Amino acid sequence: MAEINRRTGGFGAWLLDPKRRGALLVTPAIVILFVMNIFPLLWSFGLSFFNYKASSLKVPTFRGLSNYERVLTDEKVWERFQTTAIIVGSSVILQLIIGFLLALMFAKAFPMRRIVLMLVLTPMMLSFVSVGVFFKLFYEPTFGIVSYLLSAFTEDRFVVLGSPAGAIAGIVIADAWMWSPFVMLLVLAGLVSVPKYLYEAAEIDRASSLRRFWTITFPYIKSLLLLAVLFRTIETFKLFDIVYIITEGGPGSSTETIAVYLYRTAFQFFKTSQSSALAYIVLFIVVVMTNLYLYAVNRRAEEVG
Amino acid sequence: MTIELKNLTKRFGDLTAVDTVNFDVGDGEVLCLLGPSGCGKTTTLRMIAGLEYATEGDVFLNSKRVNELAPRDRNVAMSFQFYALYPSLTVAENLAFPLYAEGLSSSEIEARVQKISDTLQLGGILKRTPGQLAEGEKQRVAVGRSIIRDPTCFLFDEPLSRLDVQLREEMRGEIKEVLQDLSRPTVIVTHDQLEALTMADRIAVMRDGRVEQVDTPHNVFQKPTNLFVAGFIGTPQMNLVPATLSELKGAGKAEFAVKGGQSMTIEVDPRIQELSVGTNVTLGVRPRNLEISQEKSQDGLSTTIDMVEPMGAETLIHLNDGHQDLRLVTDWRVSLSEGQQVNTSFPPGVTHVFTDDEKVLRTS
Amino acid sequence: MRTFISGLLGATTLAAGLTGAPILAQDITITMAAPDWPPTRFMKEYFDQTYKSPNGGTTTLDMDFIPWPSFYERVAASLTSGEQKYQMIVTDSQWLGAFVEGGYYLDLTDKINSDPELKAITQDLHPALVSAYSTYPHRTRAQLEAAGEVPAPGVNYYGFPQFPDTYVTYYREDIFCHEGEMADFKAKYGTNLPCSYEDWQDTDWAKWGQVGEFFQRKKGEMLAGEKLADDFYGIAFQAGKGYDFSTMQVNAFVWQNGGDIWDESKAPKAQAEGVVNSKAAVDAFDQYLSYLQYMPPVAQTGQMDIFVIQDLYMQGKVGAIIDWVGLGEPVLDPKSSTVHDKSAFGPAPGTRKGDGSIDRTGNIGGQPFVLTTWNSDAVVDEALNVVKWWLSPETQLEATKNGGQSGRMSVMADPSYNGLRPWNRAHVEMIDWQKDVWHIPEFFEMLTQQQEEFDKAITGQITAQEALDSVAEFQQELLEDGGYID
Amino acid sequence: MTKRYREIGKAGWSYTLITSLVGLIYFSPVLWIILTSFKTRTDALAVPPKLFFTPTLDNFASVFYRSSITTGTSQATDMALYFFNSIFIAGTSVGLALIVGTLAAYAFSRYPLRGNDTYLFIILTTRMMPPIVVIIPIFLMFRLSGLAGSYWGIILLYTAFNIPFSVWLVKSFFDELNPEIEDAARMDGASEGRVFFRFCIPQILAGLSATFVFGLILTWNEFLFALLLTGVETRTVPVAMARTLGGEVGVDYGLLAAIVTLFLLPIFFVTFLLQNQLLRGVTFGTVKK
Repeated sequence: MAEINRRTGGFGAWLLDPKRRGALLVTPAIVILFVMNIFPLLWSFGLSFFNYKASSLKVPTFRGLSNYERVLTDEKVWERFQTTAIIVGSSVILQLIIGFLLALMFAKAFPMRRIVLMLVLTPMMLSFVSVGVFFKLFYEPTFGIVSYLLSAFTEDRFVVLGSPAGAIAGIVIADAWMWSPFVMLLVLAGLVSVPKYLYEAAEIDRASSLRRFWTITFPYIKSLLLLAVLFRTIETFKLFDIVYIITEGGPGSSTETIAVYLYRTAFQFFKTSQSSALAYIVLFIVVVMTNLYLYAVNRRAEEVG
Repeated sequence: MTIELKNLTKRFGDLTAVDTVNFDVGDGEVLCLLGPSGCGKTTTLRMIAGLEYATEGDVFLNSKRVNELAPRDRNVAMSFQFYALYPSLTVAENLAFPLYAEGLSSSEIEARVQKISDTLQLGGILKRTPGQLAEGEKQRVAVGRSIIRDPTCFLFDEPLSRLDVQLREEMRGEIKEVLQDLSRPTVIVTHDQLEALTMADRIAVMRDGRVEQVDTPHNVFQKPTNLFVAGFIGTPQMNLVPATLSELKGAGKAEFAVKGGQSMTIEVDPRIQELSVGTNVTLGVRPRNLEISQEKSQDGLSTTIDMVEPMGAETLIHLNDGHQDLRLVTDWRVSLSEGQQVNTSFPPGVTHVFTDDEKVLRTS
Repeated sequence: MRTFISGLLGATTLAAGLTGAPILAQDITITMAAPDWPPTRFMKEYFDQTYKSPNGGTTTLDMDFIPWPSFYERVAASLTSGEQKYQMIVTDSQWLGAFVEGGYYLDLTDKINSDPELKAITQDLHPALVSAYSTYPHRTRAQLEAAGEVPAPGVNYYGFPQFPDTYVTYYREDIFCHEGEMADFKAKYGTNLPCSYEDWQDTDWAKWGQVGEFFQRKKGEMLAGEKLADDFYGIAFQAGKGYDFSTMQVNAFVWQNGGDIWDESKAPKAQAEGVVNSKAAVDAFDQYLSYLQYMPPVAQTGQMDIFVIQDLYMQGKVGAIIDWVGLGEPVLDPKSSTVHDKSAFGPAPGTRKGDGSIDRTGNIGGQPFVLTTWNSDAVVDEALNVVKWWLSPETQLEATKNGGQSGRMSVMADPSYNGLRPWNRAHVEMIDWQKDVWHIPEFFEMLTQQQEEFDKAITGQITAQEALDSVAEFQQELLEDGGYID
Repeated sequence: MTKRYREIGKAGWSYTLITSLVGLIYFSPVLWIILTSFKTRTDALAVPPKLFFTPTLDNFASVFYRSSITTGTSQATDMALYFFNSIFIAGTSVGLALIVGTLAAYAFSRYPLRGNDTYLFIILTTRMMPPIVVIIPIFLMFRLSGLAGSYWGIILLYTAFNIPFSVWLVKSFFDELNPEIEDAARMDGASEGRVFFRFCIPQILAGLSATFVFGLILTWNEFLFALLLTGVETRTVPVAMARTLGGEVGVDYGLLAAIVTLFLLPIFFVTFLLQNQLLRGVTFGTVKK
């Protein structure tokens, strides 16, 4: 752009004159986003007010808010929201704990640190599908490793996915194993930013490790932990592959999350309008979370400033 | 309580930051580590504190070898160059922080905090956090956090370096007064010689990891043991004139020839006799000791005035004889102007003689 | 009728690839959507090797192989998007309703009536297959046979069999024919351990339970004269939550016990309430559940699908399983199976009737293939030539040699047929007993709800009665809304 | 013997021992997958799990070649093409998103428009969308516009996925640069373009590479849209992977493991190279220098 400006002089200069430059720089991004995202969003939002079924040729009729009303009064939906909340809650908490401990471990500089760090970062690079498939194999009572390792203690084979609680645990462990390193990265960035002389002062003041953590380390990573919570909650809310592959929502419907239910209504029952309505309710919840997320980011900026 | 360093050395790979340092600090004594940046003074301090461990040599606190001990086991109080105040705690909490380790009851802690905040006038800002304090206030809280304790010794790393001149003046007095009634050895690291001269009972001048001289402020000023200490201490800087001994005239008298042909006979330390004629030496004389004589005199050089720098009560005059420069400080009332011919004279007993190994010739 | 949905995310898709080039008089390209596995890969390879178009031009069969787990998504997405990419589609029999009413599958009734060769082929197809794979609205086999002529008047025909599939018994010949085990079994139960094919023809569910109980062996115990390195189980059949992995087996029990599912061929009169959860149906489902206790522990997870029991059998953990013929090949492959030389195949067990005979009614599997509605006449005619080529006896026999099956009664009756694959004899015997589950567009909703309820029963969260009551109630309401029950 | 006091923040080899033990335990599932890629099906499912086995390369071979049913000769599966597609599509889309995102970020940071924050918020919301919501409309849009099955279709879609992060991350880096440097450059007569390319960009190269790695990790395994919107020639590896999940046998663990192992190498290599930047990039630049 700059080169153009120099050569064309007139037109280029007009284009790049400060008042319009901001808008000009933003346009390519906005155009791609609009074409790819916003149009489909509006299309399906409109859809949620009709009773369109993708598989039938009947002309869709306007249904107003009845789709939303139907979804909100559907007791199955609330049951799925509850399951999703349990899975999201336990997974995020587990990710926080593991991520935090890993970050503490990596906070020190030690030989071969980069290699060990790579070992921990690899799970994030796998596809949800492959993690789901292999963890299901690990949990399998006959072939899996878990039951083999536990066979010393349990009289007969330990069936991880046999009970609703076990199934939820299976999903949470797989998801947490994959994404705890992300939380670790966030916390590690916080730990690395703590000035070293503060720790030296604490050593001089003979502070106990707990007091040292509470006074120096924690303030620096507090809002980063919050960022991790919000970010992982939003991503885990959309969790589909791991749940569908490991338990398919079973046993019964005890691990059927909103994403799985959304998939079924949209692509197995072809209730397109109803699934759009449900999807927008999910979107609304996610948008509320995004605001919390932004609020945390701003508070973080002031605090450290 | 005492601090003793025996052949203390610190190497970072093949760089020797501190090279066989030896000195002791008695109870209640204040010793300043003075030297240009990178001379190893802070590293030495950190080795006393235990934040760095010695490559060779030993640190004794209260005649107990502490090399292996972590800072927390040495019970030293240290204030840092950047104050190292805990950003999330208020001033009161910062002051109280070191006392938790001493197992005091909360009421005792409160009392101690109150006492320190009175002595350092922190009353108004006890509730604020470090982010809301001015430099001076931060500095006082940092000092307060050290002296509130009952440590084995006090260590200060450039306590005043971040203050403006006027505030520095004020704080120097305050700290000196506070340190007086604490019967603990204190080591202060600084690169500001004025700070060292005013606050220290003794000063250790350091260069490239070695201690050049440990002595009272007076002696370090008046009797520098080598060329470096002489040049480093005192502003404006001492005149250092390279010369060759041309004739010995008995007792302390001797004639020296300088670059450019002039020569002068001055009275120096009697040990000049030990030198043979023709050896090169460096003559050192403080600008305030150099005098102006009316007519050409035997014990000085004739020069012309290069530049005149009025400094308020005194005036600094830059002189030049075409080959070397001299600095002379006179009373402000003496009227002199550039280009004027001036004859200098080196009064007896003020000129130091440094041999070519930079050592001073002096009958101790 | 056994697409496997591993539930990879997916909705309508748009597989590009149809070149818009104008079709010359003679050269025709037929794009066919097909699941990616041996029976369809054979069809493509054999087509390239042997097919000669009767109209002289060169016909290319462009087969878009789609992995089984995402097959339904890709096909459903392609159809509902109006992409009109495929001329022929290998489809599941239950999708007929959804995609016929969607206006995507071509009604071939007139073509069959007007083409004697096609008519002859249709007459030679096993009536159970015609009923399940071709008719929509669905007509049962009995109704077709009652009509007396083929094609039956007033019935619409859509598909031809690409791969007929039934479930048979895979069993460990070395264990079931071991003297020691046979003697112990006879001593304990007074009946003999089913060793030969004929023994399995005489095996009912009671003996199936006994085999299950008899072969529960812990690691270290003896089995057929050898010390066991791992736990061993006698029996297993499908009890999974995915796709149709419990409905297929439960239907067999229900039909054999005199019960029934909602009968779409008698809509709108047939009811769901009272039929689906009749006493006969509930007892049948209880019987199904009762055998789970003898099966490998994975049954408790409610995810013991057709692939899990195949693996358990191939790794030598289970004595006998009831599984689709289509999954037979890997069992004979030494690289993937430890029992490739110790396996034999028999008919699936059934319910013993008053007269001592065994009722083996079961649910048909496999896939028909259909034509789509947006093809020019030239393409339709050429596609029908391909159908004739596929259903010709030579092709059918060659297919059966390579892991396929034939739907033609004459080919099945060929003396060499049973020898082509070790399970052919059992398959041919089972074909006669086949019925199919619903075909109406609401198929998926009914199946998913039923699978979820069955899964709760399998994992012991609810009883058989509660499960079937909730299925009946759901279907009654759904079918009344859809106008299938008045 | 008193504890040999270590300098704060540093640790020696004994510490490495502990951390590598924890690292290996965390890495063990991946290690198991890599091991499985060298196993036959029986070895993969063997009980007790086999650590020592005769490795076979069949799985890696069958990633690229498959024997025909009738003749047994091996035909090439176009997996090599799919690998190229994955690298090309992910690389181009993340790169494009970075370029476009950086320009927008510069505008948001240096020339804030009225309601700057609302634009940023809207951009971020598009990323927070559950993908299921937009499948059908995007699908129809692609069909109407002929983008279906083309490289450009899927690339533009992935670019749209990556723009929100690129804009957010890069804006935070620009915010942290102190504007005086740019003003100084302007004083010396540098044109806007020179200021941008010669002064701003070089200072945030670390952040840009972090954003690139971050985007790559998120795009590399995308399955849903790749399954639905890529044609036979433009298909990516995650879609081809689905073949191993069911067919005549259940999950072909060996083959899946082989594909996963091969598919892990490019992203592992890039992340290893840009590891330090990733640390900084991931915190949205909220950590002050």
